[in-house]
Amino acid sequence: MTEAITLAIDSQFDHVFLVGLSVHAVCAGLGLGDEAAGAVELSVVEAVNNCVEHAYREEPGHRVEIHLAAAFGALRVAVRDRGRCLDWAAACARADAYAADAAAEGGRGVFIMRSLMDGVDYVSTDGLNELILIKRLPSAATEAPRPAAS
Amino acid sequence: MTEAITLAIDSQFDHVFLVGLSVHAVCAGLGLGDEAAGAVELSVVEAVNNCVEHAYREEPGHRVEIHLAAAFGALRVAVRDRGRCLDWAAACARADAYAADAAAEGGRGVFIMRSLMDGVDYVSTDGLNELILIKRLPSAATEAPRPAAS
Amino acid sequence: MELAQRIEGSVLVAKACDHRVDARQAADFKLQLLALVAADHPLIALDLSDVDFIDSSGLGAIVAAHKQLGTRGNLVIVGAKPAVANLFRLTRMDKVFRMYPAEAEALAALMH
Amino acid sequence: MELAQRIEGSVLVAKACDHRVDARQAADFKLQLLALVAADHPLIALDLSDVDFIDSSGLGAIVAAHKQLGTRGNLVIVGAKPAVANLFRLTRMDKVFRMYPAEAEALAALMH
Ligand SMILES: Nc1ncnc2c1ncn2[C@@H]1O[C@H](COP(=O)(O)OP(=O)(O)O)[C@@H](O)[C@H]1O
Ligand SMILES: Nc1ncnc2c1ncn2[C@@H]1O[C@H](COP(=O)(O)OP(=O)(O)O)[C@@H](O)[C@H]1O
Repeated sequence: MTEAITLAIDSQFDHVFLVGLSVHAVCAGLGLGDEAAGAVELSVVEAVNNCVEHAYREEPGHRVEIHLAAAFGALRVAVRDRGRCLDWAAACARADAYAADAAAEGGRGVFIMRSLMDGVDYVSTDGLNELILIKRLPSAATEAPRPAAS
Repeated sequence: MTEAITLAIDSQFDHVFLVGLSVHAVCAGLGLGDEAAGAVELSVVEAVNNCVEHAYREEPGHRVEIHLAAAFGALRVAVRDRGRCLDWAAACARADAYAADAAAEGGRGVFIMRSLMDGVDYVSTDGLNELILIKRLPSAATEAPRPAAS
Repeated sequence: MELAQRIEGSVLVAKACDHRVDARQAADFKLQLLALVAADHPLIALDLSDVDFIDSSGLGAIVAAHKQLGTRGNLVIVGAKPAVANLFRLTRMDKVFRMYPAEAEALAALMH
Repeated sequence: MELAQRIEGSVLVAKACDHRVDARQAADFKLQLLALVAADHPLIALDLSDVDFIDSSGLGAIVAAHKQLGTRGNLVIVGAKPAVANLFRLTRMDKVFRMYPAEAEALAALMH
């Protein structure tokens, strides 16, 4: 059984919180507990921020799409833009260096996504860039939202 | 200041709850209290159900879009399909008759939307059908979500 | 749609175990409710205390069971949360179905 | 981003009044925090108890203020909710900033 929804915003930071709120609610509805839903929310917000900031250089008027689909026991989120693409291998390599630098003001987004999600990948084809985030869903036996184990 | 997000699902009842959950969360984030957010959620779910059931006759593979935008102190939700269109005046006239019939198993969707929202309209242009739902947002002074006055 | 069933005296208590009763489950929900009526349970307490959201198709399933039951019996609602109670009130179904905050009150009323 | 300010003894208590500290507010949030540092407030308790969500840009604004403060003073975090505390822990910023559940404990620690 697949359950799927697509979200889309214009490339502006002002709209990103609406994505975060929606993603959190969708995750809760798919059975993720509050902490896991918050982890997906944060990862998606980081990915969408990167589209606005880097792929579109904060230029409004472009579209960022967030495709959420639950299937085979996992949530798959694809964050799509048609802006500048990213050297994913280099970004991953840099991510760990930045994360270790306590004085860095930025550069933590990729590290955060890779830490919180069960899988992260990036593909760019014909001008369409897609960052893919995977989070395992609780099995049916534990499907009810559980209190956050913080 | 406009804040906007678009949601989209395939024309299947299985996906509608994801729209409901997202809409509720977006409404809460825009300052609506829990009861008002629930009213918008229900109205949008009724509208999307109608697209699936009537506009697309429960045929999957078609797109239903939900455009949410907050501006000028109101939330505007446009539910869009490209299926069969609706005689809105006739639907409104029938809505009140159905609502008065306690034994009717269906026919309450339009009545519900018109009761819960501050404005409802329907336009169909070049094959694009758009049901528009308007809900006033609390003014800045009372922007914090208030407990539902049930 | 999981509908957990239990007999309490002369009353069948049926509890909707989903958080949402919407068009996705309405057809199945209606069939299950009609099956209870067909199985000759004239007194039914429908527990909606786990339901956070119900739409007009979910409501329609309950109306269908109530119609099928006719004057042979009674179907009452237990534990409706605010969003659910609001829909019953808005559609005036709170005049058709007696609504009780808790099961004990529903049982007491149904068994006289 | 509204940052409510109050003096408690030698400490400036600054409370973030938004529920979300994200890229929408990060630039303004950073400017306001830097202004506090520039206004010669070496002891700052940043109250995040109203914040439900913070992302790396919001965190970056706090790191910027901390850097500006250098060894001249101290900036501590008060009342971080689980989602906020999780981000500090994940990025090891809980080793850089002392974090207190409530203001009284932060004030006691900052004033020795
Ligand atoms: N969607 C993207 N498009 C282009 N470049 C990107 C994208 N996402 C990230 N990058 C590049 O990868 C770097 C690391 O990203 P990130 O870890 O999120 O940190 P930050 O965005 O704070 O710099 C960015 O500085 C940018 O150069
Ligand atoms: N999006 C739509 N496209 C086409 N017809 C519609 C649409 N929405 C509603 N209708 C028509 O209006 C009627 C009333 O709709 P509604 O009040 O929602 O009740 P119900 O869907 O339960 O019949 C429907 O039965 C249908 O004939």
